[in-house]
Amino acid sequence: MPVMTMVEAIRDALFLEMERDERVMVIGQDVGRLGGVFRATDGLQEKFGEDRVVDMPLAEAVIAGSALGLAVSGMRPVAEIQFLGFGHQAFHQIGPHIARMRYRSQGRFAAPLTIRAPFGGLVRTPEHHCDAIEAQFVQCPGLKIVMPATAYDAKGLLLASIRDDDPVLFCEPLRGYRLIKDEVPAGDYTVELGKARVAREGDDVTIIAWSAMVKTAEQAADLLAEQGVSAHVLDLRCLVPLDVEAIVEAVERTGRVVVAHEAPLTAGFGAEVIATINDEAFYALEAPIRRVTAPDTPYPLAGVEDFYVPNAERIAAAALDVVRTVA
Amino acid sequence: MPVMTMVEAIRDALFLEMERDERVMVIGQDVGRLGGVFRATDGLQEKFGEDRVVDMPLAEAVIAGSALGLAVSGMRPVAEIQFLGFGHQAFHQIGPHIARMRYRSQGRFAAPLTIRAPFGGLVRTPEHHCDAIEAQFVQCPGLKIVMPATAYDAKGLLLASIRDDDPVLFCEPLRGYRLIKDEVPAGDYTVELGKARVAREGDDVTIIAWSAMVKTAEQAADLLAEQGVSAHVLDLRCLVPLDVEAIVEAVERTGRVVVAHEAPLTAGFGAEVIATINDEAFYALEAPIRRVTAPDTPYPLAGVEDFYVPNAERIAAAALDVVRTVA
Amino acid sequence: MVTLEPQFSPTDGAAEPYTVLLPDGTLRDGATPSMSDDEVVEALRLMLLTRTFDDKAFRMQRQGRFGTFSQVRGQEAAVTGSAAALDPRRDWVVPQYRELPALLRQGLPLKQFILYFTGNPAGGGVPEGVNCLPLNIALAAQVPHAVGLGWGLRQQGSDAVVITYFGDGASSEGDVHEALNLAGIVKAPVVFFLSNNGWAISTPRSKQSAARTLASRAIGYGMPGVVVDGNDLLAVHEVTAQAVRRARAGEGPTLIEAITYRTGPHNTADDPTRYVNDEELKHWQQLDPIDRVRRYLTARGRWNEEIEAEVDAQNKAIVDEAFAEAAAHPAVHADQLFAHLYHQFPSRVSRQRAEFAAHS
Amino acid sequence: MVTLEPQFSPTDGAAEPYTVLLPDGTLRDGATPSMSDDEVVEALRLMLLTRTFDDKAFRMQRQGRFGTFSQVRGQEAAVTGSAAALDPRRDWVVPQYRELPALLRQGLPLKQFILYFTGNPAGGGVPEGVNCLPLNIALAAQVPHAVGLGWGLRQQGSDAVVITYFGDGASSEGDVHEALNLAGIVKAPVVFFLSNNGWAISTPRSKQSAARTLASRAIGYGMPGVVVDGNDLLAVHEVTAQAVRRARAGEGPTLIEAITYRTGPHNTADDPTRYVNDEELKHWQQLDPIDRVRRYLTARGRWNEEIEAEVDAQNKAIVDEAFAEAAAHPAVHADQLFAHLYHQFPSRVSRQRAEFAAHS
Ligand SMILES: Cc1ncc(C[n+]2csc(CCOP(=O)(O)OP(=O)(O)O)c2C)c(N)n1
Ligand SMILES: Cc1ncc(C[n+]2csc(CCOP(=O)(O)OP(=O)(O)O)c2C)c(N)n1
Ligand SMILES: [Mg+2]
Ligand SMILES: [Mg+2]
Repeated sequence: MPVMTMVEAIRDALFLEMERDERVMVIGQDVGRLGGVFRATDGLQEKFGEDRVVDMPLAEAVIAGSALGLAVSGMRPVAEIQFLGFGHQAFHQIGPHIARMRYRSQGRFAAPLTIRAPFGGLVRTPEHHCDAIEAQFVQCPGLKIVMPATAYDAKGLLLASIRDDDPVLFCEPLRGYRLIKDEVPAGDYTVELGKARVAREGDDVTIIAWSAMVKTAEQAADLLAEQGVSAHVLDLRCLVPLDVEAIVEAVERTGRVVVAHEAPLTAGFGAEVIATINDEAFYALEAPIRRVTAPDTPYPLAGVEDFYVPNAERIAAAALDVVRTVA
Repeated sequence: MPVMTMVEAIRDALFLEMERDERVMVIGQDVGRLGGVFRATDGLQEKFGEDRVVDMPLAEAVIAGSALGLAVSGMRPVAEIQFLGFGHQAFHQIGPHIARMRYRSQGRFAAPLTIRAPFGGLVRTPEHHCDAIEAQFVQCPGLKIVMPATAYDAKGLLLASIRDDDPVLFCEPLRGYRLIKDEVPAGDYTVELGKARVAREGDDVTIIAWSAMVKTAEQAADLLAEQGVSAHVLDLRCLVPLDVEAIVEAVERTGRVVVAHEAPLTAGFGAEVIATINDEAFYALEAPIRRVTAPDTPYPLAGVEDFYVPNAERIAAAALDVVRTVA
Repeated sequence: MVTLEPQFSPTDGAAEPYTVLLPDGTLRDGATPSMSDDEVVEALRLMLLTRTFDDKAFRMQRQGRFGTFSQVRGQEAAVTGSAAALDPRRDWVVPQYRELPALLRQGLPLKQFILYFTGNPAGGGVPEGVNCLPLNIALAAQVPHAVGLGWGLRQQGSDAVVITYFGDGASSEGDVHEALNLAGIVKAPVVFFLSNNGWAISTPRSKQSAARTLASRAIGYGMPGVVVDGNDLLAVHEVTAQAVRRARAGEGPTLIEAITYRTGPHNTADDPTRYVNDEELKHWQQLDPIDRVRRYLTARGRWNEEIEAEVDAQNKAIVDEAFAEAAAHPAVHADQLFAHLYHQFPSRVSRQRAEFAAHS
Repeated sequence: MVTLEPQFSPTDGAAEPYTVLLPDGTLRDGATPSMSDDEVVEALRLMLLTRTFDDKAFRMQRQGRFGTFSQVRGQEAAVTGSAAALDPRRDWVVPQYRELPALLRQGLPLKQFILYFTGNPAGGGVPEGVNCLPLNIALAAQVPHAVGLGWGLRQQGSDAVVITYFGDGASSEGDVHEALNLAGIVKAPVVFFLSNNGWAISTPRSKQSAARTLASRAIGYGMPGVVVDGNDLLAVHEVTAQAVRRARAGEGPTLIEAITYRTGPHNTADDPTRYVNDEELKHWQQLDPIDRVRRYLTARGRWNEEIEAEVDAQNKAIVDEAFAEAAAHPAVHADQLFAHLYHQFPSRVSRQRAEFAAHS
């Protein structure tokens, strides 16, 4: 099977789906001639023309809002927000409108559209470009939120997202575009939305993560293995739908849990993971869950980002603490 | 002491502070001539003039964004967003700019401004007007979020917010404007930001809430009292700064906890409350915490809102469950 | 040093609104009506119907039997004249919330509108075949939707045109700018119909913008801009029909500003006596758009008191029946919190749905 | 039926940019320069300084010793000429990110700019007394800030003027619309300086808007709009000086569109060969704004090769020293994640701060 980087896998999915379904359009800033600032859409305009691959004006709200109109008209837009941090500019379109079109119109209209947006740090990008604001979008009922961690998943989840009849916010790990590489089948396949993935099996502690942080969790698992601790790594893949069953299973297996994310601690999605475990698997817990996250501060300038983003050592240290906790 | 409704208390605070500090301006849609759609700013323009009480164009982003500029210039703007649901339109100003001005400029500039916004349901308002999206703003480091539940607190917390050198999102419970009434001293006083309030003392179960839901929690406590259950009601007052100590104290006191909020379950601030308890008071828990919230659906049209918003019965039932849980 | 005067000056935005039908019901010199007498009669019936509805619904609201809503009172010609320029079978209406005549003409059952404002989620539904988007309360958010809709229809080979309505207040939102700009670029077949009714709740047009006219903004998006007397059914129809033709022919969007006036309160929760000037209100009441059409048709022998009485009786019956149908609609139930939210529900939401069903 | 042609047409937005200094370095017939020769020399030194900086910083970036940044290359006259119209002691600059000459003229130490782009949070700091807001990366968000700042200063009795810079790309954002509109209403003392450099990364101006000029949008906000040759230092200075005078006199804001060209890549991460047309680039390189001023001053006996060499040496020394100062700045440390975030820190954040201090 060919090995692809994540950005190649994403591009591959877009090619395939534009070929298969002529309702698919790709719109966004610099997605056409340039092929995207990270080349995720490279070659698409050449192949599918300027009508289907559209360089949009610099205006996130109308990129999202017109995507909704396109979807209502019968198209299947894949809209790129150049960086998730600029998703705030489109928030009033995404939460109250895109997510609710089906509901508000009592099923007459739908919003089968995908918003792609890269996020996350450690690649020395300017301010705002790295902000991990995924949790802010979780409370937008009607919206699904997809967070691939591997190239394989990026392709399969993106194909599933575009085909999904509900709107999807598809968040791509910026630093994974070139760094994440794995085997990706050539043709068509989908990965079901809402099914978590066991990235690594283990028995002593579960590390729950998503997107680029899964790799870091696996590195932490390596460190833990050196100390004789067997870590189970659960890649959520989607924040919505959340795979509650997979979480419960993992918690029951290990009794001890760490959640890791790139966003600040307070009100990060880690809080929901803990609350969900409290709801569904409280008695399986043998120790408090530990959150390993950024501090409650903005994503900083590049010079100090290495202090900010959780690394494998911090995750491993927290996991060790959790494992060693005696109630 | 005079009894005031919450909206009177808010107006009183605005009058006092505009009188005391001529840097204070009140800006927003319909805040001037009309005195606000809920009369929160009634009479201010007459008293302080059109320069200090300004009817703004219908544009939330520039209401927030120009408030930041005003604050940098040396003013102390109190900007009204007519309904918190339309805070999304200003999100990109509030999170990345207002909250970060001090940080980004390394302390050279600050954003001593207050954004007032009513929210919450059960008063038959149109769509979006009721959306309880407070949790979405929690992950904006640099911002404080204040949620008064009584008229007394509304006045004291608003005065404290306007005087605070950090930006504050001040969320007012729409249905409390006239329904919430209590004793409010006539002159100047402040209520410290970040200190929770014990709304009712009890020993069997703690109900944690904020804003209008505190009243509902107290009603639930009444219902519980009829069943011989003594409920402790903790009013968080602020989501940021969060009074972690008060939460720990309440959890340690009762060992059993219910969190109630008007927002949907998933990624609501209730999740953070549970996560905080997991972090800080895990071993004090004698049963899983219960969340009593709206379902994971949008705030609906008025005809079905009574099904949507948690009521005292639902909170009491959950509390009873928690109390009766035997580990 | 004073050589380089700005090329663009505020006064470049000034324009007299177009008129065809004068307040006294006669045609402006040299004007030919763009609507046949039959069409005008049809339009008048619709205008009267919505006024009948506005009156009844307002009374019902006062009795606690109807929700907060905004009347179209005073703006009937602007909404009706523009909607009359559409072909309801292929063209689309993307409304704000004050455009009942346009929705009715597109075929929306009045019952749906009533259900919506009695707070029944079913009221958000738009029957299959009716080319309207749901009402939009979050101001200006609908304008980008209209652009996408028009663009997408054209992309699929249709010659459909989309009209979107928004107020003078809504025009200040960033969404309108972004949408007009995109429409200019992709030549979206969209008519942007700005109902300048003088107010955004209590905020007068003069405080909404320093622009002489809002239609002058069209220049900055590379599209034509028109200012029209919004209380003049025929002028509104004519400029809209032209814009529709341009859009249908692939020549792109038009921005139309209709100068009209909200002669009622903003909505049933509003008290305009706090801010509306009496003189101004009286002035505009005298320019009532319905009276004008009545005079016109009367002079042409197509309207008289009998017809008026008959239409009034019919309209009352239509409105009563719609209220009756709405009242007969199945009662609201908790499952409506969930219905239609997803095509495929996340299991957690399905579980909540089952719990709610069990408890109510 | 064709009587009611739109009052506003796309072509109403067309305008020839103003020029004073022609590409060959001579003055346009009848033009008087608004800057003294001394001022022009000062401006040229500043333009050259930023070009020296751009070159060095670009090389450093390629060596991995400097961060991603955007050069001002090709746009030096637009930024310098406009900034030269300000009084740095009372007037304010609210930048996007491509306005180094304006920041330097206001008094920002070059070291700060370097620190920012080496990723040191300290680089965001603006020394007391320097009237600039921090760089702004989130496009257009700064434009509302500028309006509030100008409005607030006036409110406090100051006659200060605020200039804010934004690009042709940024001009499409809703924030710009909302800010221009508010400024028109409150007559904020703001100069909106739109640097139309032909590109927003790879998106050409022609795909950014169908408007003939972006300055024509001023009409729709009730303010004057000016289109100026952005590669003409003297024309830019003159129109900006006029706008500053108007603002200072309480006559309100102006929108200036400077037509210029980004002759380098968007930033150090960009590869413009994928989208920039060679001919077009060459055309604009021949219109280099620095060459033009050099010719002008040479003809006036105020510039020659010796002076150039001397200034170049001085500039190199200034830039080297600034880089050296930045390099000598205390190393970054984890506490910078927290510093200055709050006036009064929530205890939870203080605790995190202490934990981070303990672990690093
Ligand atoms: C984004 C947003 N902000 C604020 C409101 C509250 N609001 C409802 S109607 C209204 C005034 C609307 O004025 P205009 O657009 O002129 O429409 P009109 O009511 O005059 O028809 C306001 C401020 C809203 N619904 N949406
Ligand atoms: C709100 C926002 N959206 C997208 C981006 C990503 N981005 C950075 S620069 C740029 C182009 C800016 O073009 P323009 O405003 O013309 O300024 P220029 O770079 O040409 O000076 C884009 C799209 C951003 N920084 N902010
Ligand atoms: Mg209006
Ligand atoms: Mg540009």
